[in-house]
Amino acid sequence: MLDIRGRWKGVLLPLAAILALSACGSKTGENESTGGAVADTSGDTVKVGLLNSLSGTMAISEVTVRDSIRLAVEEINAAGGVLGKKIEPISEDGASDWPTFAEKAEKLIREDKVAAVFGCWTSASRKAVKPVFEENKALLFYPVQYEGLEQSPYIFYTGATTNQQIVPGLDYLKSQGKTSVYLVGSDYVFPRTANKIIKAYAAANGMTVLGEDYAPLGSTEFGTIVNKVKASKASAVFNTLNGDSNVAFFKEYKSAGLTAATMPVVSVSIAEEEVKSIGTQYLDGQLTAWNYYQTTPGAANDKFVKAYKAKYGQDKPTSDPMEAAYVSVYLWKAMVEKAGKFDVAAVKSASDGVTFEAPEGLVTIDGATQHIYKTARIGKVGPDGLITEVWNSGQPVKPDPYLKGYPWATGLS
Amino acid sequence: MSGTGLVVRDLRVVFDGFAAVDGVDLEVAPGDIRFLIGPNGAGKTTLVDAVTGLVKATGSARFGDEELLGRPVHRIARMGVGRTFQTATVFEELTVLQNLDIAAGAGRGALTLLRRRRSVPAAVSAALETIGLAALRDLPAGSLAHGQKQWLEIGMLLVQDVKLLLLDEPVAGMSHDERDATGELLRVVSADRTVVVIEHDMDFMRNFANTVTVLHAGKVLSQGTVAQVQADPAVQQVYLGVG
Amino acid sequence: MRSLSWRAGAGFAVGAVLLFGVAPFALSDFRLSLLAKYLCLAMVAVGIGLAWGRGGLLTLGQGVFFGLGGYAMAMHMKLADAGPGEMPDFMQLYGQLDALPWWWRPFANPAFALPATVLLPMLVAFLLGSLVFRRRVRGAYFAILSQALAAAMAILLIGQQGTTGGTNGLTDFQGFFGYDLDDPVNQRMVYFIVAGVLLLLLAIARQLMRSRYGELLVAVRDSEERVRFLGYNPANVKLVAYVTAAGMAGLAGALFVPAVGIINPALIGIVPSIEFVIGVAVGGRASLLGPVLGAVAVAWAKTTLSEEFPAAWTYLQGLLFVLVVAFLPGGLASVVRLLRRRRRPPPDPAPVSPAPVVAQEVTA
Amino acid sequence: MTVIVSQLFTGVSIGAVLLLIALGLSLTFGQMGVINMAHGEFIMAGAYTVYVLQKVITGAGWSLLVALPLAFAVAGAMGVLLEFLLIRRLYARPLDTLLVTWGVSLILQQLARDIFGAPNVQTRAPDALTGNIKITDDLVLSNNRLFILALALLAVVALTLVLRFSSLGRRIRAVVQNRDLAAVSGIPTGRVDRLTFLIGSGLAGVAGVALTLLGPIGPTMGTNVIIDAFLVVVAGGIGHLKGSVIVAFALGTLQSLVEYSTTVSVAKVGVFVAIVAFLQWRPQGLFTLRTRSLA
Repeated sequence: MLDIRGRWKGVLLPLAAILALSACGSKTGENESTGGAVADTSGDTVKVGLLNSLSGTMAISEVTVRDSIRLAVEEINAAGGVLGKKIEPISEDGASDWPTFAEKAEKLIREDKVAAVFGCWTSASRKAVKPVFEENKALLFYPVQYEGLEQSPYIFYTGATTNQQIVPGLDYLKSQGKTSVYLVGSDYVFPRTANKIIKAYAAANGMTVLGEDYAPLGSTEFGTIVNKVKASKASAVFNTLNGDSNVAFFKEYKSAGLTAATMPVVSVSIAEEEVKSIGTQYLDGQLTAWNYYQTTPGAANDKFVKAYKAKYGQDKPTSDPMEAAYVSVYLWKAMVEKAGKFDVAAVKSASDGVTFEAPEGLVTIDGATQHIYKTARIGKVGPDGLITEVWNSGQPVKPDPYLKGYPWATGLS
Repeated sequence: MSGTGLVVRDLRVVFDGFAAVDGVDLEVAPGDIRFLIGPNGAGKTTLVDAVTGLVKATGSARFGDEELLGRPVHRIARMGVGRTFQTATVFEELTVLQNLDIAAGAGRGALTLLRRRRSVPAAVSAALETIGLAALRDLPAGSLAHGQKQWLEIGMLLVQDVKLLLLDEPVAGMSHDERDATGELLRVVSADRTVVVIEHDMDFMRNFANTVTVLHAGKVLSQGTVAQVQADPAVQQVYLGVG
Repeated sequence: MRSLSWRAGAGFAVGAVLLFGVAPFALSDFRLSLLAKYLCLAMVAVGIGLAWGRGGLLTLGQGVFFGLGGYAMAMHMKLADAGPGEMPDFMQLYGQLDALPWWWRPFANPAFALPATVLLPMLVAFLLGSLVFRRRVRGAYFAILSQALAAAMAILLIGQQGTTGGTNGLTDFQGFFGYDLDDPVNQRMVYFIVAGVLLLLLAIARQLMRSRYGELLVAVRDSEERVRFLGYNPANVKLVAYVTAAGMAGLAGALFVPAVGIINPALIGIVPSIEFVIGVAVGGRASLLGPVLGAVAVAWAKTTLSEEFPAAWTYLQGLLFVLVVAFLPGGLASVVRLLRRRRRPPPDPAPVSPAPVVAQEVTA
Repeated sequence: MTVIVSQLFTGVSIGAVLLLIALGLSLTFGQMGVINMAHGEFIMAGAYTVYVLQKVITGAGWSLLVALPLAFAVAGAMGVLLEFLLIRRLYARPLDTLLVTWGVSLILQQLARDIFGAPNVQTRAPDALTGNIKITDDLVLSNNRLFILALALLAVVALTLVLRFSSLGRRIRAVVQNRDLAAVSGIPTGRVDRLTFLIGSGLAGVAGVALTLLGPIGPTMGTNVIIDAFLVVVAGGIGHLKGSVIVAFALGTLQSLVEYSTTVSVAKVGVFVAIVAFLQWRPQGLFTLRTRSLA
């Protein structure tokens, strides 16, 4: 028995040490204000973090976002930097893994002491890093359309919230005389929340929701779902599928004899890059809802598309999330310059009303929600693989992440 | 002579329509050393497989008062039925001592199992002496010579305290001296146990068999003492060849 | 024997000094919390080392047990954050529920939740293990089934957005049993708990490996049928190792939550489950410390390499699987053993005497 | 009624896809006991073959026809290479083969990413295969699924004929049943192993071609299907093609029917539960090869 006791000694002593130490930590709610990490802006450069998945399943999308952030950083540096300091981007790989996102966010803030972080794509990765940014009082710029119902004081949302994408998509369907929809989505938070909103909208606007189906992320077997869609005889489909599933869904859709003419599909996750990988053979004439297309007219966009293609290749399309990421860097620059310093609190309080002439048109920060005013645009996929606008909201739509301005949406959140 | 006898009645084993053992009746008296011989495919090993629960069979195989058929392998083993295999099967990465200790321990409780072995159980040291591997007890069994592995297997049956030993070609690949030693060992252990041996080696059989059963095509061809069996014309024809 | 246990005691002491005395002072808060995460992965590795290295059970579904432990802990922490009678924040947002689901309720009580982090995975492992081992589903069949289990579990969790957080998982925790997790002092405390539990699990694994049961487990791994013919039921032997490994993975998952601050289905599926295994293979599956060091080394390499060359990491990970498993099945532990042997050759193994001792013994 | 018929058709066609991806495995895993986790990447290689070929042959119909044998050759060659470099050293360690081939699959996926880019690529399907046959207004049978069903059945028939009647088939069966005896009888077991791998992996390539008609063509397409394929072979049993055939169609139908009335997630989990339950009843799969060996 002696040896057992000897062995336990090595374990028990440290455990005792833990108990002794644990007496020192603060309880929840005891001392509210720990200082948070302070960005190091003392040098002649200012560091910013780029947090995107460069490996794993999400790399496909997130690398393009990282590329457009880099483009913006280079342009700003070439024009003299921010407050006279050159931006030094530090890129980290989130590896399509949410805990890794949290870990890398912590590293960027604590070790690299960056002034702001740009990135994240999925809602799950944003949810994973949100506490890190709040705890350290650091800034994240999130460039992707998302499901709303969030308003972190340390995140700026430069992609669309639901009333800038989903609701306009529905408005468009309604204006086209579509009275019934079928909802198809991937099984995660964005489609489920979007569909909740769609159902509330439909109930208030005389539309019928004929069915609602979710496929696991990455699922590529859509025989049954398309059968159900077809049998429902809905006048349109609202599609919130993500990634690979879209390819399988549209292939199945076409072979079941369904077309854009008979039963159009409005997609909110298919941008120029995805069109390329699904194939125009299957997408011709289908609809998308975004705030930006490569074909959006305007000098700012011409410049952006030209610069992007010059840097990354003529065959590379630009898309909505890429544009929103590109814009986020410029918005941060404008906020810092308005505040006159990099300090997070100062930047935040300077944010309201900051504008930027973006490729998608004029955008303005709404300081109350930390989202931005964006113009909603419905597009149609053409045979050349480009998406052309068929409708827009006319003027930038005020962000409303909790849909408080929509009477039908009460009770949703 | 003590121990319990094996009584097999109308045993049948069918593989995909082929009757490997086709209605065998067999009685092995307590303390007997019974040799099972027969050409390849006669059903010898399948018979042993059936008795030890490895393959499904119909009929009956009783050891003492207990029916063996239909029970799981480890239950049959706990009833005192042990066997070896054509190719010596020992735990190669464990030492000789560990091999024997495991064989001795099927009845141990959870607490004993979860503790380390403090001393060598008496049965294990006795068996180590009997099979002559005491000096090699801390070597991995995998490093033993072929014959030594066979003895280790027999040693494992001894510490397991089985009453019925079923040995499948125990002297295959052994030198002449080793065979004799193995045979002597069988005599010693049969004193209070029943032993059944499958063997092809006729000299070995003549030297050490008490009784012999000849199987052919899944059926019993002949039974009796070595002399009786050797004199049986049917055996001479199908198996021993004429002469 | 005595000298061996002295060495083990010394080994544990050195480990304890490194983990408790050196690491907290040598590493920044951020690196220390990374180490805490690696040590959680190492706990899973200890269990895999036992089940796979010693028991031959290639379990490709440890993520399931890791996840069960993690979710049990996370559910408790979520409820503690929300306060008595309240629903967790994400449920209010996405759940459309009027009340807490019944299966959430017991987790409000730490006296239920804490044991559940270990016992729940063990129970699931026991049920599954009794089914498959008793029917002699083994080897590749078992590996593939355990992998499918991981896939099924992930899908199940993702599908229940309102009650499990879906792909988001559970995150954004404020406190850990009343202690503010934002406070670096408390984060350090979590690290100490993780390190202490790892040492405890190592002690348990060591006892199991060196006990008679450990020998029996190796015997089952090498020849299950032979063990059966000795009167044991190998299903029970394997079940103990499998359930123990599951408990260890559950505990690891439970500590992962306060250490890293998140648990989600992506930690449960096929890929993370098989990644647990590679660390064990690299370190040496059948050794005690090999899996721990291997798991920490692989996790560290992943963090470091994927920062610089994300593509290179995937190649390296693939190559590790191929080279280590195909050409160095004993892992790094076997290299260490080899070096040690070369440096200090053991006394010549007794010449294997072909002389039949038996003959003299018996005929005498 | 229409619903049931169209769901049954969907089920059968899911079964055909499962069968096609599992058929090669049924040979290499079922007959040789080798667990090749890189099988999914051989499927991927077959799909990329179509993509590359369409750069050369522009007619979608012709390119698909040429792709079938070419994908068989490409994936088959990869299989032979894998067998020669790694697997033949590991026949005694099936579990290690699983891990090694998993590593190979990671490397192949990353290679595909570096060669073809991380995003999915697009291929064109011939117009004849994007249409459908209309039975009634509500009941249509899509041509691509009919094509895959025909392809799967053709592959089963061809494989059965090869195994039953060719000298290669006899050798394969001999090696499966008793490797040592086959070796001493003068059968070059090494070469037979390699040929078996050629056929098994080649069938994965053919499956890859078929999958271009249904789903995405990208670096991770193989991982999406590999587990399902293994479950089919495990439940089908070792050493028999017919087990895999029956199980594939049964699982496909089960999945489509459960999916219709519940959700895809429930159906996936349901399939898993069904397989565990099934293995309780038949631990060695639907059909078993009775042998006397230990282990």
